[in-house]
Amino acid sequence: MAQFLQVLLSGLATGSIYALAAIGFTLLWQAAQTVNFAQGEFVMLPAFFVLIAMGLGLPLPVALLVALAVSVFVLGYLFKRLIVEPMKASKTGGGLPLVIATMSLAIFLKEGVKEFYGAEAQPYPELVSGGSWDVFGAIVSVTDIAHLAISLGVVVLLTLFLNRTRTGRAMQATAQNPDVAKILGVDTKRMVLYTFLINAALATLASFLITPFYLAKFSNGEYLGLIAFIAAIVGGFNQIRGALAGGLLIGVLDNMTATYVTAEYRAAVPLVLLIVIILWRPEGLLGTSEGRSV
Amino acid sequence: MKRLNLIAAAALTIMATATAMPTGLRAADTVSLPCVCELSGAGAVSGTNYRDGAKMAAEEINAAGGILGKKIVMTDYDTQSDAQTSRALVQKAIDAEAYAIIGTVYSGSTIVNMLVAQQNGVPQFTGSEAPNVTRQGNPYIFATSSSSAKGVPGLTPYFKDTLKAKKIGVAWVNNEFGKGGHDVFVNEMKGAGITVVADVPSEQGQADFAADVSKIKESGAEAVFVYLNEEEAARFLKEAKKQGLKAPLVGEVTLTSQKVIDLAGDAANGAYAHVGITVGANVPAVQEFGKKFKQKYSRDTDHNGLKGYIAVYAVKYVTEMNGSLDQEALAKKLHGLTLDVAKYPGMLLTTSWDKTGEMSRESFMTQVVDGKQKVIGTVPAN
Amino acid sequence: MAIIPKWAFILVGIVLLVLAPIGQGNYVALILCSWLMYTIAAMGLNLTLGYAGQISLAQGSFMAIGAYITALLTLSGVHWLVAMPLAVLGCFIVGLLVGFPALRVKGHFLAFVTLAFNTLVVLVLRNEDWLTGGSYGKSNMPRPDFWLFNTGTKSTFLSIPLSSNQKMYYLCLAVFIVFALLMYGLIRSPWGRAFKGLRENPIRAESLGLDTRRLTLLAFAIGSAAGGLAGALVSPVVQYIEPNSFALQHSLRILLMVVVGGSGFFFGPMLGAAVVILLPEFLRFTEGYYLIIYSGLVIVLMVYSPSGLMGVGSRIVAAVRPKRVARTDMKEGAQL
Amino acid sequence: MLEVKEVYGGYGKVVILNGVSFKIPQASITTVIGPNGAGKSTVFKAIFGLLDIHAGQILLEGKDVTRLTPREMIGRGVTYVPQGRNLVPQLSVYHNLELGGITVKDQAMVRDRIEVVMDQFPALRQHRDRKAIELSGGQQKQLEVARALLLDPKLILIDEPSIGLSPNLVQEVFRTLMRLRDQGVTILMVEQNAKAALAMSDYGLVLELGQTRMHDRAEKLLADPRVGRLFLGGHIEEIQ
Repeated sequence: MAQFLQVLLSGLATGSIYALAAIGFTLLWQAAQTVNFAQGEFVMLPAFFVLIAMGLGLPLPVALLVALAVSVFVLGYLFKRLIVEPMKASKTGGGLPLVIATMSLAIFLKEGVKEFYGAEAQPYPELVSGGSWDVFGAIVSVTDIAHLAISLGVVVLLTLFLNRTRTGRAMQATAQNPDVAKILGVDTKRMVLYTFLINAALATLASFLITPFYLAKFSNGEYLGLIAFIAAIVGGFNQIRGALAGGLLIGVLDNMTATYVTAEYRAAVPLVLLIVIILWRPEGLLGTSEGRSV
Repeated sequence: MKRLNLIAAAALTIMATATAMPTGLRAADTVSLPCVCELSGAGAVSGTNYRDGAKMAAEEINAAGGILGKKIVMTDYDTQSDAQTSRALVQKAIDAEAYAIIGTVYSGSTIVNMLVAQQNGVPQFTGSEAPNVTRQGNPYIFATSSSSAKGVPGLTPYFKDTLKAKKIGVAWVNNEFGKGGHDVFVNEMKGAGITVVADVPSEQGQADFAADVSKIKESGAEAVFVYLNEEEAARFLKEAKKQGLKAPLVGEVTLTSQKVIDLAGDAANGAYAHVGITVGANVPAVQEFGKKFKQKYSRDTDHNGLKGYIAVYAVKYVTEMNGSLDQEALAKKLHGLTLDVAKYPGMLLTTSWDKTGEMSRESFMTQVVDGKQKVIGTVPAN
Repeated sequence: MAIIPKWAFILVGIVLLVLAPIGQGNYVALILCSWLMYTIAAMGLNLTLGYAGQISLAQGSFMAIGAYITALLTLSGVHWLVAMPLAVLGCFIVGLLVGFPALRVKGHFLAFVTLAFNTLVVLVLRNEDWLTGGSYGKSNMPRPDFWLFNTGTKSTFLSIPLSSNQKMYYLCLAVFIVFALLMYGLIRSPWGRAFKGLRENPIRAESLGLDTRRLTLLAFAIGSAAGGLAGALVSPVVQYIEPNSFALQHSLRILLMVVVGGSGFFFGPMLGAAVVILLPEFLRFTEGYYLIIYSGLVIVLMVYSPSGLMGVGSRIVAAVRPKRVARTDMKEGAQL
Repeated sequence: MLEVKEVYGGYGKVVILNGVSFKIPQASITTVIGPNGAGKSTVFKAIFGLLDIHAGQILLEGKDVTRLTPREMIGRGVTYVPQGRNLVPQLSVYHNLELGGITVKDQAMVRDRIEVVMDQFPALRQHRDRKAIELSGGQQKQLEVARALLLDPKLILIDEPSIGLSPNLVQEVFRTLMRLRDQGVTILMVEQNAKAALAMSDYGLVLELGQTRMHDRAEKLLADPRVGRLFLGGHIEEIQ
């Protein structure tokens, strides 16, 4: 029982961070039909901005803010402006070539960090630290709880923003029916830009939360990107709560499998889940088949 | 469009032919010791340290007159941590008249490319520690540190007599490096009458060790053997601390390395490891090496730097013993040879090779105390 | 340009390919081998992607299946000439099994399913040691002996010394030429035209009575079989296989070859494979930076010419002959 | 009220409009008819700023509005209801209506207008908080028209309002449009169901190959045998 609880809670804490990356992934897909294969690297990179900022002598909170600003600019604005926008504008660029471009971007970011910062894993400061509690025999750290709370809080805020504000609803309109959004006078370009900025901010937050465990390393994005991708599809590609559920589910399932079923095949579980979902319910667990379909 | 296709095809055939430019011939007054290493990709840290250690040795030797009066030329070949690339590069290095190959560090790569060196009769000094590298009956392969087949048995008396463990857990990384160590370890425990109660493989690059630690904790293991790469070891230590795992954690080589200590912070305190050679060893020559390395490259090295360093010195000493640049003689001479550090200071420690190319020398038991690796005992060469 | 017939280009190409490794070292022969092997795998993927319009991210795993089947058979004494067709057939069948359910659902789902499939294959290869040797892999596969032409040993031919690697190159070249001819025949056949119709206008293809799902499945399975053929060559050329050499990133690499070369162009994969395999050789002097430069170049290429290098070529042709300017943007505009 | 003068335009280099010209008076309904590919919908896009205009001029109440953006056209009192699905499926009826006023800063005004519009379409008030996707086809079209009316426009461009609706609902939509005309709104409409549309229109406009072929009172066009043969498909059946 204690073990079950332990594994469950740890899985939820990790899963909540996967969810952040998965939500960004989903948003980009909805608003710009961009399957971002560099999503994992988008989570890897901001941690290095923090390390660079701290290397310049800035205290941690300032370094975090600087990293957030730089990430939102580079991974949000520049990504859209320099890569996605020109490709979307051309006749054939939106589909496969964009996929290839984001895959190359993943290599570019990864190798760039390795060459200019270093190949070794770097220690990374914890955002939230503190003791731990004993919950019915399971050890739960304050950090775990904080992760879960921060991730859920962000999801709630984001949902509120999208549903309760005019800008949020204009973003939904842009994602669900861009042509109509345009003729209603919605500044669709700006809404798409907002989506890119939000995605970058979510990835940055995920980076801040997960790097203390992962440790800052150039190759961190490989696994994270894949998980974000799977979580988004499993949960439902066109739903924020779908991506949240997908992330949590994979976090928990991964740990449960390793504990009770097989450690050798733990990595297979999300993949099998992905295949089953695609064949059985392609719109995802919580996804809707209306609106944009994949 | 069809025409275009054809032109493109023709053009690239020419390009392919042009790539195939003959590589320059070796000038007769130098010794080529190419370094085929993991300079990029997942193994970049180990590979780069190995290369830089080797480079440092080569520069020292050249400054002192070279090998048999000939200067060492060391060319880098980056395997990108990919086995098939490494094979092609060893071939390339041999095409360019390599005297001996320095590298590779990844066991998965060495297993592949050592065949090429063997076919061409070129001695190879690998940084790999998987036992199956030296078990292939390849007369040209030489280890630069004890493989886990030698290192892990060194731990057995420690578990049996010092820790007096009856039940033991093992956490290992499920790749050729981890599997090698794991297999040797499980075998050793069986021989020593110790039960392995938790056998937990993990993925390379795995981030969440909650399940792994929890399984070991539940199993009631009295000690844990941790055979993981550095980052994973650090993550494991952090999770073990969080879950309050009380059993002593004992590793081979990596667990008490400076990198793991940096990454894991206080979670590393108390961890034990058996290390073949370490900059922290209480041996003046080794400490001197650590200082020189830091001065030259402004960073610390792990044991891979030491391995690359002694590889090049071994080539020098044995070649000069033979008196000629004869590859076959070099390989023959090394088998069963012991280089005494008193006579051959570049070896840093007295080192011997057996008939399979496996090496052996004095090794150390270490523990992390207050964020520093401390040598707590010496394990004699076996 | 029109004066020179196209078979002359092909003939010159083949002569150059035959001459390529002569007088070169073993390393060059190996690189050229891997260029041809990857070209075969990429041409297979090109059928799935460029002609049938489906993204597959599992070409690496089909190479793995082909390579392991060949390795296990040849290590147990079966001749390569027997093992190779079995490897190809095996991949064809697995391709059908994977493609059949995945193609029931539309869109990019084949891409997602194949992505997962690739990693699953790697996991199985690593964990089932009893069959595959686990993470140690399989090594020392024999190179085939064709009686008069034993690829496993050195010999001389017309007083030209041929190393074992060079002979393997000629084996790869022979397989490649036969394969390319078969592919060409396939694309020229009614089937091939149907594939093209499928990509350009699936709805129209359907209305013409083509069973689009069956055709796509067939294209995918044939593409997978080509991956198996490439794998059947990897086994004797590299003489060592292990699961990680066929991980997802290698599938991505093959995909990159197809797209960089220009998907849907017959010789595109050849060019793409050359860029992916040979370009690093040219960029080696940049040391650690070459992957950065390389990935940067691919991004620029994709942004500038989404249809790959072949697309750059046709742009240049279009610039020389302005009357061929395509009616661009029409498709996009019509969606409004 | 609206004047289109010799407009040439298309997408990029592809030319679809080849010098379209016409003028429509205030508070009238004009139906545009023509064969497929004649450029009917394209004219709407040209007016609403969704097309590259190569030459020509568009005047609204005497002022040049050529090449204004959709946002600016909305500001000038023009709304556009394109063909097909024009709703945001996952948003509620209320929020779909509200999007019609996205360009307006004054939120209180938009809220008031939503109430006014919902008075005109009681079904929408009834389903106020349901998702647009959950409405019936007729209700969806009502919602689109209602949204187009939100900002009290002077000119409505409406493309194929009858598609996918039952004959009863078509009549309902047409009645709505007539009511709007009586309130002083100018309506320009493309309609496949040309006969019924012309019957309720004031003017008719025949386009072919991106040019104006005929432009006259609707009843004259209805009576014209050429128009009947060419575009009012029903005639052929009658002949047979």
